[in-house]
Amino acid sequence: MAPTCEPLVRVQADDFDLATETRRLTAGRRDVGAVVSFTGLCRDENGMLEALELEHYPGMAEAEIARISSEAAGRWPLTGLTVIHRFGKIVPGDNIVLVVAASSHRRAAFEAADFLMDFLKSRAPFWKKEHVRGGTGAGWVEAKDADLDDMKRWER
Amino acid sequence: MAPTCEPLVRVQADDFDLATETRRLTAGRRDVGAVVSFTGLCRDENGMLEALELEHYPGMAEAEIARISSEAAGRWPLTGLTVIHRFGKIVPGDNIVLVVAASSHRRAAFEAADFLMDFLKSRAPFWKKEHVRGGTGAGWVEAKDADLDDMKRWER
Amino acid sequence: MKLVYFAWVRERIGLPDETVDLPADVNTVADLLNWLKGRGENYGAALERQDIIRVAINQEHADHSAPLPANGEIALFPPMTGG
Amino acid sequence: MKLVYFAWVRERIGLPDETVDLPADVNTVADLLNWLKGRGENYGAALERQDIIRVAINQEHADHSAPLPANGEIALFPPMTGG
Repeated sequence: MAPTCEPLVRVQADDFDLATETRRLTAGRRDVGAVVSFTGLCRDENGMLEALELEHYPGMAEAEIARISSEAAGRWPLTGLTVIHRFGKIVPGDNIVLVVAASSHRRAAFEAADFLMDFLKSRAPFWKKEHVRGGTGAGWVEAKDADLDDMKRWER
Repeated sequence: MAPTCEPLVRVQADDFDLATETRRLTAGRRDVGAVVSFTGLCRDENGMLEALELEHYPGMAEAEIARISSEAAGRWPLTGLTVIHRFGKIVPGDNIVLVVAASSHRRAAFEAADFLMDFLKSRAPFWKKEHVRGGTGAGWVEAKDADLDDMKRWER
Repeated sequence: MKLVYFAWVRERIGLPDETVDLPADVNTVADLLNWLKGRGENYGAALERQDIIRVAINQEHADHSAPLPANGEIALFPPMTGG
Repeated sequence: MKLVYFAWVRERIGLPDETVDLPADVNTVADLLNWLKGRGENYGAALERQDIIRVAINQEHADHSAPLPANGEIALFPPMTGG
């Protein structure tokens, strides 16, 4: 299906602002009934994480997120869709990823945001390295089978 | 199950601020990995809507949203949950309802926010009256069977 | 017993709330709805589609088969359209 | 052919990218992985679990059975952990 909106995709080192990105999809409009946002943050599971280092494949990261976004905008009737993924060093509590999906109807906005996150996890070329407190080492985060299973929910 | 967090519930005439409410659930924390927000806005379906008037049952509105919120906080491992529902006159483009769910894991945050919205639609004592442009009349919005069906998705 | 009405139930009855003395044989929500319908055309119009009327007893949702409490607040209203 | 490496594939090989001349019998992604493994211990360590290595041809995901293009950019990397 042809995309129902023109998604905005950004891959950047800088932080993003949820309020600004939400306003961009709603300001001056009367046709938006539902906005769902997902913010993914850097979480410290055991009190030992100093920072995450996010490596990405420049060029392909933007292209792959744009492909996933266009598919979402073709599957659901959206009035707007924004996806921002950060790279570089990110400390616990800081933002990593933002998805904002707007639609006339709440189910479309929920499903599109959920779909985007599942596909970003398993298809967007980013890799997380954990830097542990006290400089005792760094290790690459392993991919989870659960994330692949989440993506399979959307097969049809 | 005992609630995993203390939900914040507000029923108010005033607008809310998404950024403020999100910050309240994340500031100074290192255990939040995912924040899902749902914003419901007043939508003008056919260019004729001047405003919605939202009537509510004071006391029961707060109590019923608190019951639904506690159930969500018992079903999913949440680190925070905020629900704000406005009443009074609301013009197209303005906010009606906000749900913000925070968790360590993205699926819990998505499902809790989705659940909250389905239950709010069908169980929170609010009624919408449409005021049509040019003052030619006002009519009560009819409840949709689809909303009841959405709620049944959560039976178990 | 205190009765409170909302949305088009309130508009058709013409009152936001009232306090009534219930006859001894009005024991359930369904009894109450039937009894109210006999009180005048406005009640008849408000409760015409009796099956879709929603009820709360002391601010909690209740079925039409629910027994009425000794005292408290009974609310009658249409299906909700919030969210 | 330009090869680019990411995450622990890059670290183990010790290079972010390189340009190579491929033998005539290296036609698919799987052929490329097998040929690279013969180039040294660093390649062997990077590509040891060959089945989990992900591949992109000109910035699009590709299977191990995919034919190599005449020219362009082949990327090798571990399963992704973004989002």
